[in-house]
Amino acid sequence: MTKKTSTIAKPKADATAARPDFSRAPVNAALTPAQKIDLYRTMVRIRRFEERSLRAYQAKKIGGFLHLYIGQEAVAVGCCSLMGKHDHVITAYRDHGHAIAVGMELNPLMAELYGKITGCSKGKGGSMHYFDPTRNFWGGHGIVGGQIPLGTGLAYALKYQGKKGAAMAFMGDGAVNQGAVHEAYNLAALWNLPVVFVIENNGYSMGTSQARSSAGELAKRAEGYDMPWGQCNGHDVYEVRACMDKYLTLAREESRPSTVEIDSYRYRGHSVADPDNTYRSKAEVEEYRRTKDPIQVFEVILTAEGVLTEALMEKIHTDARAEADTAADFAEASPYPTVEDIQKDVYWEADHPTERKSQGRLFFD
Amino acid sequence: MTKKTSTIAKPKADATAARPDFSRAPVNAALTPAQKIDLYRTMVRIRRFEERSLRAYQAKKIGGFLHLYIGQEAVAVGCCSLMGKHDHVITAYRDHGHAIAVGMELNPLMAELYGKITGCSKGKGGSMHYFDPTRNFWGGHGIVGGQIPLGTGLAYALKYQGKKGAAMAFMGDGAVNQGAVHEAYNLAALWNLPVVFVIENNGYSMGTSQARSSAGELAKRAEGYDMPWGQCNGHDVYEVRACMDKYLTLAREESRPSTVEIDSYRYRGHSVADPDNTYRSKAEVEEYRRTKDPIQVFEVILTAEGVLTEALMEKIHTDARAEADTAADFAEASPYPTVEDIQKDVYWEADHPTERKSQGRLFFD
Amino acid sequence: MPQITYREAIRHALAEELERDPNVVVMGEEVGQFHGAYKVTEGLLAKFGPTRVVDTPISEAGFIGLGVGASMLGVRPVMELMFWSFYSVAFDQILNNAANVRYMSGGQINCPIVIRGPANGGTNVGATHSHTPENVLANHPGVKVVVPATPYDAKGLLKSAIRDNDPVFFLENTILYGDKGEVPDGEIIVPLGKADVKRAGTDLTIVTYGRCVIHSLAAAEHLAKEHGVSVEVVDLRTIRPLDIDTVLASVAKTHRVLIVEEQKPFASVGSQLAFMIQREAFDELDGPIHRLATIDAPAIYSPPVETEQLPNPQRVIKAALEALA
Amino acid sequence: MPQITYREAIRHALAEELERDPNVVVMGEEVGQFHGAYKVTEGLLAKFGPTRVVDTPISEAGFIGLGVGASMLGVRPVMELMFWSFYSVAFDQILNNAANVRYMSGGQINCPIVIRGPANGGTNVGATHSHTPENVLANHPGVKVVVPATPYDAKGLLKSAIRDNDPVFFLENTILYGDKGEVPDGEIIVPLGKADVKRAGTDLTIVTYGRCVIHSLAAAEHLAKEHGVSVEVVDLRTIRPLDIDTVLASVAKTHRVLIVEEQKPFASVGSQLAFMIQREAFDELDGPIHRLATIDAPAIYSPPVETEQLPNPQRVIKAALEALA
Ligand SMILES: Cc1ncc(C[n+]2csc(CCOP(=O)(O)OP(=O)(O)O)c2C)c(N)n1
Ligand SMILES: Cc1ncc(C[n+]2csc(CCOP(=O)(O)OP(=O)(O)O)c2C)c(N)n1
Ligand SMILES: [Mg+2]
Ligand SMILES: [Mg+2]
Repeated sequence: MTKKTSTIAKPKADATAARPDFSRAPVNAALTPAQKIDLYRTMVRIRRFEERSLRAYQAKKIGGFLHLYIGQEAVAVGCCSLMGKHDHVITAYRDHGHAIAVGMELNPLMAELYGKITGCSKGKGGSMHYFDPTRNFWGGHGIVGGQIPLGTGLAYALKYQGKKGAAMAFMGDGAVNQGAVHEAYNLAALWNLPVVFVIENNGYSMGTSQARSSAGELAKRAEGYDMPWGQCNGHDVYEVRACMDKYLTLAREESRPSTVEIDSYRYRGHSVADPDNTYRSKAEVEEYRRTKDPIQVFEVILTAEGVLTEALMEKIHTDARAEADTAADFAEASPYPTVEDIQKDVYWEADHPTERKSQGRLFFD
Repeated sequence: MTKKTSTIAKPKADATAARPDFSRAPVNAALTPAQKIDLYRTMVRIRRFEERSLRAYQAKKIGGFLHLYIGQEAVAVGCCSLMGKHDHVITAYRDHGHAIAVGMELNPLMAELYGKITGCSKGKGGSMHYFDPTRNFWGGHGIVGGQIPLGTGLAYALKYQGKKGAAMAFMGDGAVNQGAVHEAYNLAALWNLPVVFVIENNGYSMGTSQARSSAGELAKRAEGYDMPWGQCNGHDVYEVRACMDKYLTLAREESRPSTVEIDSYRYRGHSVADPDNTYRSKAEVEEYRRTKDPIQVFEVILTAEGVLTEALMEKIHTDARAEADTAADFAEASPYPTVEDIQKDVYWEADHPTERKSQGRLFFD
Repeated sequence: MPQITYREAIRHALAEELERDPNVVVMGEEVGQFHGAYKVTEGLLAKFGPTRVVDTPISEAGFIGLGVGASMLGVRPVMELMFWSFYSVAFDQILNNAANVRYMSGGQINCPIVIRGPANGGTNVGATHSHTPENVLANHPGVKVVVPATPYDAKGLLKSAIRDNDPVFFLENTILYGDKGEVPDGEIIVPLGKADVKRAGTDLTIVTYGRCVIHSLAAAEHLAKEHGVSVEVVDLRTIRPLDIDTVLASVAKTHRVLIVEEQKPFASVGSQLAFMIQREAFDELDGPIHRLATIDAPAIYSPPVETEQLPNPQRVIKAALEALA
Repeated sequence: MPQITYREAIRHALAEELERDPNVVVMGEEVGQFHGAYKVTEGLLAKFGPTRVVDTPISEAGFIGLGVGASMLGVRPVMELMFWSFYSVAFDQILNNAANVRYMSGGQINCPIVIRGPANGGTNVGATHSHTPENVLANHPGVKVVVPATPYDAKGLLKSAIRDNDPVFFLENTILYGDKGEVPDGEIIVPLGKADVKRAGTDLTIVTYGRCVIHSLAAAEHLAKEHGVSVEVVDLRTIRPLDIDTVLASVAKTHRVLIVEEQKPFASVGSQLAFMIQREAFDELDGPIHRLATIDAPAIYSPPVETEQLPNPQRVIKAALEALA
């Protein structure tokens, strides 16, 4: 009953075609060499963290799902590097990249995967549910599309409180088909909320290619709500920044929402459990790795700019590996929550017994 | 926080502007005088039925909600008059017009409002839940937008069973903001299902004008799913038929879905309980009644065509009034369901005890 | 003391809390310009303006999710569901996001949201509009569930709900909106989780809440007069947290229990009460715990028949006599 | 007899019913080309083609509603929810449309739909992915709810479910998918609504279903060996319709009851069972009905801790000894 047969996705932007020089975009031209290296380092740290977590998963240190972001690093790093004090982020379950990009430390992130009390969510959330409100990072959400109304609410709160900031609400290409996303689009457009809906289009929702899941072009659906929209290449962190800067500014300055679709690709299966052999070819993955890898692409750029040397690159990778290993050691050494901890963090009131105002039983058995 | 202030809706198509002559559209040109009179009569019967039901409501013969269709008759009649054997209809709670337009008789419709066992849903559904599968009419649904996936499923079944028909799934202008509607759009477009999504745009969802509820143009959202769409004036039954014929044919012949927005207006409050004095002016209502009333508009056309005479008009109205009165008498005289009936029609199995295959208790107390 | 309606009591609570705390926002379909589908919010838009009283499109998942998100940043949204039945389209936002976000974040996030609206049958609006989801809601740890029966309780409990830092689901009743009761002017607070013995008695404990409190009181009156039976009526007021101690104290006195609830029977609030009472007061019981619930079927439309589908004073009397037999 | 897994048992039921009835369509996210998120539907696309085995977008409300609509015209959709937890975004389609359309139409419409998928905790997928909604589903008259524990039951019950003319919700368990059991080749039918005494005993009745049957059998074994206690394990298999008679017969024999369920406690299936047992067999009870449920909190991620949050053999043993005390 499907009209479109599965086709092999090709890297979407032709790498050889003439492209604008995004290094000249004001938001990139203004970067100091140190800041550029920081962007690079963050991407590398994400990748090394995830590679290390994959090994831990294979060693059965981690339970549940592990959705790796490897291949998509330029998206989270590009977007989150633009964050100011009043900018906020929310995303789906593929959240390690965003967590690191907003500045969370690797120790609590790894410990969370191990289910330890030292984890960023005290071992209660796991891989899909990283949170750090102190860094304006509101998760990590497991129900596809369910975070999008929440992100719209962050923008609502900013506007309500008169703060000049923006919310970025990330979702995958498959998530656009959830009804809640569309309800949020309409609310954001109708009420002029400062939110950027970011579609990280990695071509697949689990084993379903975009063509098999979605009619029409994804970002273009925004037009139906009179919402500005854009698309960009998510393999080049400069391009991501240049594009997102425009829409974030629109949100911050004019309180207008927008939808931005960022082309990307994941190298690993949907989650670690995905044997990844039914819906795309190894050749397709290899082609992306070879021509579009965001870390390599940025390496080439920074080397040409004279900002990155072979030695520095080496060091950054070595440090990142070491940092990930340290995180794994930290996680390993940390204690698990206890059975008593199960019923903590459920109710604010139960956690603040001296301030409790209600009476009666909160828990049942 | 709303960006748009409430404005008074104006009749949307300028009545004096030059319009195509829809009587010449093939689907109208082919009508016999008797068929034209039938269209007219059905509109009149809807109106008289509803006026009668309103009096019954005021006399406290009817409970719950009563959402009147008065003013919108040309939409249901125009659309449903195009139905062939394999065409199906589903709609929301404002369903009296569609029920009469598909050919349901007034007695069981009125009895349903009275909550009698002789009602079209045995007194179990009420005004919002008229059903007649024998006439391809699948309700009458109370949850805004909830019927739209069902209508898409009717189209799915047609395609699956290889039948050349189409489903019409009606909704209001407020319903387009429900997530389920958008999920259904995508499914219909992705799988090429023979469904026409019909937005009956009467300008308001309860007390909320279109401008206060929806960003962008309603039917145009279809574009985001690569779905054809159209708009038409719903005050002229010829225009409704001409427009819908095109999209129904697209569905039947090419199995392509579409969205059609039909401008219309309701003269009464949202439901009988709505005092109708907070969100629009009496003048606005009067302007519509004066210039756009679908029954009057068609009277003028049919009189000019020489099909309708003053005497025939009189007779049609008199007959319709009498028919509605008879229906009210029938309803009045009919018995209520019994307390035992409460637990009938819940399970197919409970209603067919000799064919029951499961065991154990189906009901609890 | 002034007599005001249940509707006014809720309105006053909203107005006072809007006044008290600039973070409070009232939001929902038709709450502003239309004055509320059931006129609960009448006058609030005029008084507080469109920033504090916000009309929404028909997008329950969207605007409730938006409220949850805004609450994480300190806004305190009080959302109206025109009918609680419409939780069906916002279930994920309510029972995954609002209920779980504190937990999944290891306690880093609060979600001080109130969702309120009517949840009842009896007005002939049919199967899809007559859900009473207090059991389904209270099944989810992380949430609080309130079902007031009187104007006083409605006002006092709603004020507590709005000041609460956890998500509170507040279930009203369209049939009670017009009921009057004594409510003092100004600040009254009824803490969540405190049951109220609405009538003292010695022969039978009726445990109930919401509109069934009214039915039970009427039945108790009749039972006293006509049957010489002394019935104690315990109004739970809050379903979660649950004041089971007040229930158990009553059972220890009467030794006979009837639960009356406007719920579909399977896995209802009454089921839970029955489990707890027999578990914690087995030796106090002189007979099985009885229950009167909605007759188990989708809500029928037919007006006179729906009255019989629901608990009503006659059905309560009959059930009470059975429980005493 | 051949030993096959629970996963294969379900797959065989699907394949046989696809073969038998051309109206049967298997539909859901990743059921086709990906072979199912849990590989339940592996091979079905190749065998039956894309008209019978249909991959959907991530639009649970949309495609389940579509299935309900198609079922009204005689298609018999067997929909996979990748997790039953995702019913949260399709609640309205499932529990208003599927559950009520027959009733609201006065019995004119049938809705022969099956919705199946896993509903369990224990695999560390967190609060939003670990719902066990059998209580919430079974609360709604009009639906049937099945929770099989063994490969044999899974196959026999699923075939009954697909042939049933009412909406049937079929709740599987990812942890059981790999469990093997004896299942004869070809046609086997287990009627809905028939409980199964999985182990006979005289001292204590454990009423349970789903994976907790496995835990309870392990506990019963241990209790027999180490404590000389004879436990009867009643597997409900179907939650609605409910075979309460088999439960009551067991209670009449043992006079002591422990309910074991992977449910959040408030208003659970166990609550309902407790109400019914004490109501209908009060005089048979030598002590209160005990219950062991999931520890009342959203599902924790931490793997070793989640094991303790759920019922497990050790917890069952402890609870059984308490119930016998
Ligand atoms: C409502 C809901 N349905 C289904 C799932 C299962 N699921 C988890 S991720 C996923 C694919 C999502 O794809 P996409 O949005 O493209 O994000 P990506 O994984 O590519 O980052 C699915 C189907 C879910 N978590 N929630
Ligand atoms: C999910 C849901 N939310 C809210 C309602 C209450 N409600 C009933 S009709 C209505 C307005 C719908 O307006 P529209 O779609 O334009 O249809 P119209 O009434 O104009 O025909 C509302 C808000 C409902 N029935 N279902
Ligand atoms: Mg994707
Ligand atoms: Mg409208």
